[in-house]
Amino acid sequence: MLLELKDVTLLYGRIQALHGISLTVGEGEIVALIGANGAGKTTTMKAISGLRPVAQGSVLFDGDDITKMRADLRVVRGVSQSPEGRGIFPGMTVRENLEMGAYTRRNRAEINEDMDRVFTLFPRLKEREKQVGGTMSGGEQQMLAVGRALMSRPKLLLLDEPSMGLAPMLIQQIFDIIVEINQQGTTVLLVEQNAQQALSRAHRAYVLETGRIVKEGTGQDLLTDPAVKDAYLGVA
Amino acid sequence: MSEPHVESPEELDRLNAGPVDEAIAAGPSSSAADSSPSKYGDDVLLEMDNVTLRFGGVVALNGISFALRKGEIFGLIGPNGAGKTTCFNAMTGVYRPTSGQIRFQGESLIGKKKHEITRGGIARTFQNVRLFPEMTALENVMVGADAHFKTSVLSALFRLPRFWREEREGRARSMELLRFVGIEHRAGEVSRNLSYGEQRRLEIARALATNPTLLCLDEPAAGFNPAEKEELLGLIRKIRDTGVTVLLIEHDMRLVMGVTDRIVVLEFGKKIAEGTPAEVRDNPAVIAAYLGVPTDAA
Amino acid sequence: MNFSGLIQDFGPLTITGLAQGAIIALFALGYTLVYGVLRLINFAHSEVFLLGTYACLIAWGWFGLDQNSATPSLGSTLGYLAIGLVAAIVISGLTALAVEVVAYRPLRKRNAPPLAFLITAIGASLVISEIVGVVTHRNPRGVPPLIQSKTVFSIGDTNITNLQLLIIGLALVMMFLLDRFINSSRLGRGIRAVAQNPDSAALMGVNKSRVIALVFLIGGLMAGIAAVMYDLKIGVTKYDAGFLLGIEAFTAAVLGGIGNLRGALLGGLLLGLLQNYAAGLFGTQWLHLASFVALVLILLFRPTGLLGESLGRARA
Amino acid sequence: MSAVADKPVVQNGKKSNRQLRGWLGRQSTPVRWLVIIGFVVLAYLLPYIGEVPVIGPQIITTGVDWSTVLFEMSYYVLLALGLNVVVGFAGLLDLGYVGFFAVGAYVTALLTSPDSVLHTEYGWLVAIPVALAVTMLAGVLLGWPTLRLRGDYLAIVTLGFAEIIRIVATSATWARGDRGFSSIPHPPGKLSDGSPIFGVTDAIPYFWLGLTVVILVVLGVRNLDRSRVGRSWLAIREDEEAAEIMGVRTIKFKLWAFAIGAFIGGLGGVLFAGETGFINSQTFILQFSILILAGVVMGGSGNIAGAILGGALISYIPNRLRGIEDPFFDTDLYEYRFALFGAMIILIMVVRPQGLIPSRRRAMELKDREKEAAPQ
Amino acid sequence: NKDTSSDTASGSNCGYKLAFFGALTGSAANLGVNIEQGFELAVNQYNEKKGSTCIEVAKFDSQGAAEVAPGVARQLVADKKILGIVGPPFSGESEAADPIFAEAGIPTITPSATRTSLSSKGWKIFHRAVANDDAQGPAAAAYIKDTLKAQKVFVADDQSAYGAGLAEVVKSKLGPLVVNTDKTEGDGKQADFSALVQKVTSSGATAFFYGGYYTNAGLIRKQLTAAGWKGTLLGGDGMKDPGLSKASGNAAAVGTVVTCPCSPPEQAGEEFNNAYKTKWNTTAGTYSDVAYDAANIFLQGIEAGNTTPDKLNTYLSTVNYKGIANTYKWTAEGELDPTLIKVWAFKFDESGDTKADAEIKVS
Ligand SMILES: Nc1ncnc2c1ncn2[C@@H]1O[C@H](COP(=O)(O)OP(=O)(O)OP(=O)(O)O)[C@@H](O)[C@H]1O
Ligand SMILES: Nc1ncnc2c1ncn2[C@@H]1O[C@H](COP(=O)(O)OP(=O)(O)OP(=O)(O)O)[C@@H](O)[C@H]1O
Ligand SMILES: CC(C)C[C@H](N)C(=O)O
Ligand SMILES: [Mg+2]
Ligand SMILES: [Mg+2]
Repeated sequence: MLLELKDVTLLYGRIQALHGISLTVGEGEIVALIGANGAGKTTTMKAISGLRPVAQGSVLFDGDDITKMRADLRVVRGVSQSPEGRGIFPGMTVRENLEMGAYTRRNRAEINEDMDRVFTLFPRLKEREKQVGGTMSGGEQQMLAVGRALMSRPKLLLLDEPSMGLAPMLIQQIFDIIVEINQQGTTVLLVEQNAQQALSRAHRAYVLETGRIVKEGTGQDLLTDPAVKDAYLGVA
Repeated sequence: MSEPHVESPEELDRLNAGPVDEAIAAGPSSSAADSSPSKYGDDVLLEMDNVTLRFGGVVALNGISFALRKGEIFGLIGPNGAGKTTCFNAMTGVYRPTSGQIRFQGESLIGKKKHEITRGGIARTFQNVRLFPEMTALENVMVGADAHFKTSVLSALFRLPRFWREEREGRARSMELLRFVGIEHRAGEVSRNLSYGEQRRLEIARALATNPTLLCLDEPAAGFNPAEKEELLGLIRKIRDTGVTVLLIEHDMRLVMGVTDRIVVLEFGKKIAEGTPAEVRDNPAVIAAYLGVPTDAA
Repeated sequence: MNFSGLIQDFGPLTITGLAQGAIIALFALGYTLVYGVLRLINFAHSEVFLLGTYACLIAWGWFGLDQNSATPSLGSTLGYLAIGLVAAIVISGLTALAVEVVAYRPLRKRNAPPLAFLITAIGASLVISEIVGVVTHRNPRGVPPLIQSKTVFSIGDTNITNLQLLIIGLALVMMFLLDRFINSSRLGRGIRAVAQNPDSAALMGVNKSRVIALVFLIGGLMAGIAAVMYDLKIGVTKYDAGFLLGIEAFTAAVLGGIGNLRGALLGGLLLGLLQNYAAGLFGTQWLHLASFVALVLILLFRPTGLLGESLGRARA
Repeated sequence: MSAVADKPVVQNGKKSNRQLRGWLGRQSTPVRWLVIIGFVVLAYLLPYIGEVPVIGPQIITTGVDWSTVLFEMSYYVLLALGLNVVVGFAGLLDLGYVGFFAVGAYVTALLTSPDSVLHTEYGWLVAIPVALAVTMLAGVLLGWPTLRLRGDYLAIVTLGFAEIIRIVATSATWARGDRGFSSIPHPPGKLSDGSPIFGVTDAIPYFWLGLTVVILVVLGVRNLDRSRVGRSWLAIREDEEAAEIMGVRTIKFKLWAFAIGAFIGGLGGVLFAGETGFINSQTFILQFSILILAGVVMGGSGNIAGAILGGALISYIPNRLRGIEDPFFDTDLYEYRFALFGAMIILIMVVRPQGLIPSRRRAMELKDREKEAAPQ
Repeated sequence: NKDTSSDTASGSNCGYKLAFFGALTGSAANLGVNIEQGFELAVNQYNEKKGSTCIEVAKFDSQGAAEVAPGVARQLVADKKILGIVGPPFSGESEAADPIFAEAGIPTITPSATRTSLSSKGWKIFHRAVANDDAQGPAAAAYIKDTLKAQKVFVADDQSAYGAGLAEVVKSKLGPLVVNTDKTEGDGKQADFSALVQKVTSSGATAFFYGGYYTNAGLIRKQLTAAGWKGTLLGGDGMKDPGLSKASGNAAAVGTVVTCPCSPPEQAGEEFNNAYKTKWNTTAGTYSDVAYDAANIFLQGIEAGNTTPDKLNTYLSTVNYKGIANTYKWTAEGELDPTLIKVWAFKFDESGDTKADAEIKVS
């Protein structure tokens, strides 16, 4: 198992956001996490990337307990996140933002290679290489956030609603990209509201409700699960 | 220490601009055209008339013209970076157009203060949620409700009758709105602690509290799952049914197609199509620029 | 008003203003760096500087140099200068780190609101300067005549002395190096990332605590250099020396655009010039007034300072 | 998500504070009023606290007249209350608040003192309305150009304004600098035996006057806070642009905050001038502003009770240290007052970053934020 | 008449207190401390003579600050055992505190507050044991003209009540000799005087009179020297303290001239100087001797049975006392009898302290 959450509990002040989450992500998998607003998807991501402290339970990565590890060290270990709300660096140019994605890496040639790859994926970013991130449109920022996460060549890529705010054509594209990088060897944990798309691409998926995992299965299983269909896929 | 707000070079220029600049910015037709009747007819609520807005080299809006009719749900769609949010910002006084006119109920909005525009009847939500994080949900809505109250410093200081009346009214109305958007159970929670979806609803309630004639929603469904989007769709209809005109930016085509009466499509700051959902959906230019494969309504 | 006086002394006032401005600029860097990253006015930075002014005097004292000694030979002057700089840099740097650890880190651990930081900063500033005040009985301490001021060259009637040249030159060099470091190095980018979005920076693998400590340290180093230059220029230090110049340095930082390194330089030099011209024109008692009036006027037209913010967020 | 029961690990201070507030909140209105009136009566009796056996002598100051200290506390509290409106409510960081105090005092002096160039020599009462009007105007004048400035730019500009006022007071001939204005009249009123109520040797009447003004100001400020006005301030503090887009007249309310803050500061200045009878430019130094700010934040920014406590403490602590000999150097502990004080500030803020008596909102905010701090 | 409370175990007219009121801490504390020590020495000697603690010393630290003074003054007047006060030393604090002493009727003798207007406020309790600035200023001017024979003089002050007043008098007496003027901020509010130094240098002045206190003066002297100015710095009693040379360095301070309405310490006599040195382990400072005299005047009055503040005050109006520094006799306003006024000039030497230079004749 590349990633394993054991009974993770997380508090926001008086609010308990996670009530003992256990999940696993195997090497090479795409795992999707779906659930309603406020179910705790983002919170789970934060627990994995280390942005919020875990109250109880443990997070294992590559066999090591990283529950108490600082967020930046987890990046060094190979966990990279594209956060909800994008979290780009507003005062840095597009290129500098992407450079930040490669902060822990040294090999200049590889970095440049990846930079080119991101620019091919999102030509708009290439066009706006010198624009500061803060003035980009919502969707452009989203591209930037995903591109930046790719720049760290992670073992495990955490994507929190990567399709949010993207135009329909790009949504299609972004899911293709996810599959592609997964095939190139990156493990992906994906949070998506676009359950249809997510489940059809994911190997496995978990359904979260009010801080608890209520279902798990392969993507296809869940796609056809009537309860899931009802709650998350809308009447198609 | 406070969170910095938008401060583009353009905005700075605008702030520094004297009256002369303003006159130029408003274009040759400025004052005479201000109150001229719209070429779109009588039931027009808001009119964008050849609006251009530049950020340095980026032309975010390029001669945009369209009009909203009273009581409709109007969709604004287009690829990322097409200029949709910028349209909102121009209407609500956040940015000042480089040229062109924006009229609301026949009156020019150019150069008006943001709060004047709100009091005049335009309310909005933000693409990136911007609530007052340390205020409770109820208080957030009450700030919106305060927009059409008059309690002054003196009547608050001496607790004059107006104070009591308006305070009571505002509270009742705000609770009602929280119920309307479905988060009355979180009324006492500080808004920072709400989940993303709840925050988006709260933003809608707060905007509605200002008693708008026109409500502008910037991607309200972002971060909603299909079932929730369905609910939102109902909510938007309900809002329209109370007599509020709705302007909607949204990338979710099912939502847009399902709820809007008319749609304008932007690309690279230009209007590339306008019409009913059905017309727009089948417009090849729109398909090429935005929708991609028509069957895949994601 | 005394126009003829100003015109007559214009050259000398300019050069003294630049020298003073250079010191202010070096001092201002600490405010700008910390502010850029933490959005915090590090009130205690003035004491980081203050201890620097004492550190080099004490170090010289150990080597038998006090204010009643004679001016040493050129060789030993350079040696002393090096010793003084090292002492001041070390002490100022350590002080800055200590302030970070004692006054800010506990608050950061608790995610305290920004005003709380401002107040502990004020507290730390008070403690340090008052302890110095009590220990020195609030008496000034004189600086050895390390550099006998000599004219190196003249432009017209204006003589430029060795000391002035040293101060201005050193400030420019330090500024240049720092600017390069922040804008082109990897670590520098890390600093800017933390400034703009700490959470995202962590997600990129930036060690926030280390960046913050680094920022305090660099600010401290620059203040240390400024402190030695101050000692040499003013000739005396006192427990409240930091506070006085600190206000000016902070003003300079804001004037140039707080969070912007080049802004600090520009703000500092401008302030130094303005003050000297104002003193020439209106009288020395109005010199501070001039800087504040200029500040208000400039911010009126450029609300984020002359060069605007750069480390900080442009738009959130 | 669900609310978990509060774990009983709350620190003592917090707990008792909450309990007290909770307890008061649970009482019926008459009981609440009785308690409050009780406190007020006790406050008026403070000058005599020295007579209370055992504790009394611990509380009163030794090196300086206790009633004078009480009076000083009353105007410090006023200043804290006023600054709290600006900083705590509206979120406008003002580092030069003493400027308004100075304006209040100087206008009083200019109108009343025989040293003044105006030669009006009004009575103290007559000078008050003018002084307050001028101070409010000064508040608006300061506010106007700074409206567009964000947090810390505002801070330095306010600091600058206060310095400008101080420098003008020091250097402009009409302001008389260090020479100052003497023979400023005291508040009017005579006792039955013909001696003035407000004399020079007894400060108790001044304290009572100060306390009364404080109470009135508290009532007013509280009414503002719990109203549309207070809500608007809060919204401005949180996100100014969003507030404006929601229809809040940010300019108007920011100016009101400045004007009200200035008014209260001016009141403090008027009282101060009326008591000492002599003012000069030495009083209105920058450190004074910073001290008041420290008081507000230490007490609990945004909370009236906090501001009162903070304001009282910053004047009480140093005065209490007077007349206590330190065992080592044989000087008055007063000499160390700022060093001790600084250490205390750090301690208090580290232990209670939200202030001693935070507003409910701030207390909650902090508790939440605290738990969110990521591992470092 | 009613000498009820005066008889205590330790003899007649005992059990009272004399107070010192002035700066013991603060930026110009040295001057206050000098005075307090002179005062306390006198009381101690008196008590030794009596063989008991007959008169107690009460110290009140005003920090020399006008806003602190009233509270401390009220604390003082609340103590009904206090019969007389030596102080306040500074003019500014006198303005704030003397009204309170006046109302309480406690006599004061100030050994140093030289501001002229203090005697015109109608405070019956006010007594000044030295000449005021009206004497000191002309004396300084006379010294500049007659002794230094300077042709170009620069005058500046620190804008303090004392410094500005003094500089004003000097300026008017020097008339056309003044080539330029300036004003600085007060002590502790300014460190960089380069603009002032520049003005002094380019004015071509050979003498520079600074109205202010020793802290600023020391700084200015140092920066003047560093800039290569070779003229003479002059000042009043506020600069007469070794603190000046501590700031400027002894070498730079040499030759700096200060006037003082006080006599050279030698004139106070071996006995006083030795006693002072023994008791305080430092040499007597500016006005220590005057404070010593002031205390002795009070003590003599108490000895004579004037054991209420009122009586003591009446006693002062008739006193004619020959002390170690001067002879004291007061006019109705509390000024020293004009015939008794004297002003001396002092010069800083290599030791960093001042040496008497010459008495300046004041007409
Ligand atoms: N900073 C916070 N402080 C307090 N509570 C929070 C905070 N962030 C989230 N929560 C709460 O935690 C719960 C889970 O939130 P989370 O953001 O993980 O949900 P989510 O599944 O990502 O929802 P969404 O689809 O809306 O993004 C919600 O009830 C939310 O109100
Ligand atoms: N302040 C600014 N400075 C420079 N460019 C800007 C600024 N604001 C917006 N832009 C640019 O203007 C274009 C239009 O932006 P806008 O935010 O209106 O897009 P949008 O249609 O809302 O896109 P999205 O669907 O991604 O939110 C974008 O390319 C953006 O980068
Ligand atoms: C002690 C002295 C220097 C005081 C000075 N003469 C004054 O009047 O303030
Ligand atoms: Mg989420
Ligand atoms: Mg947008």
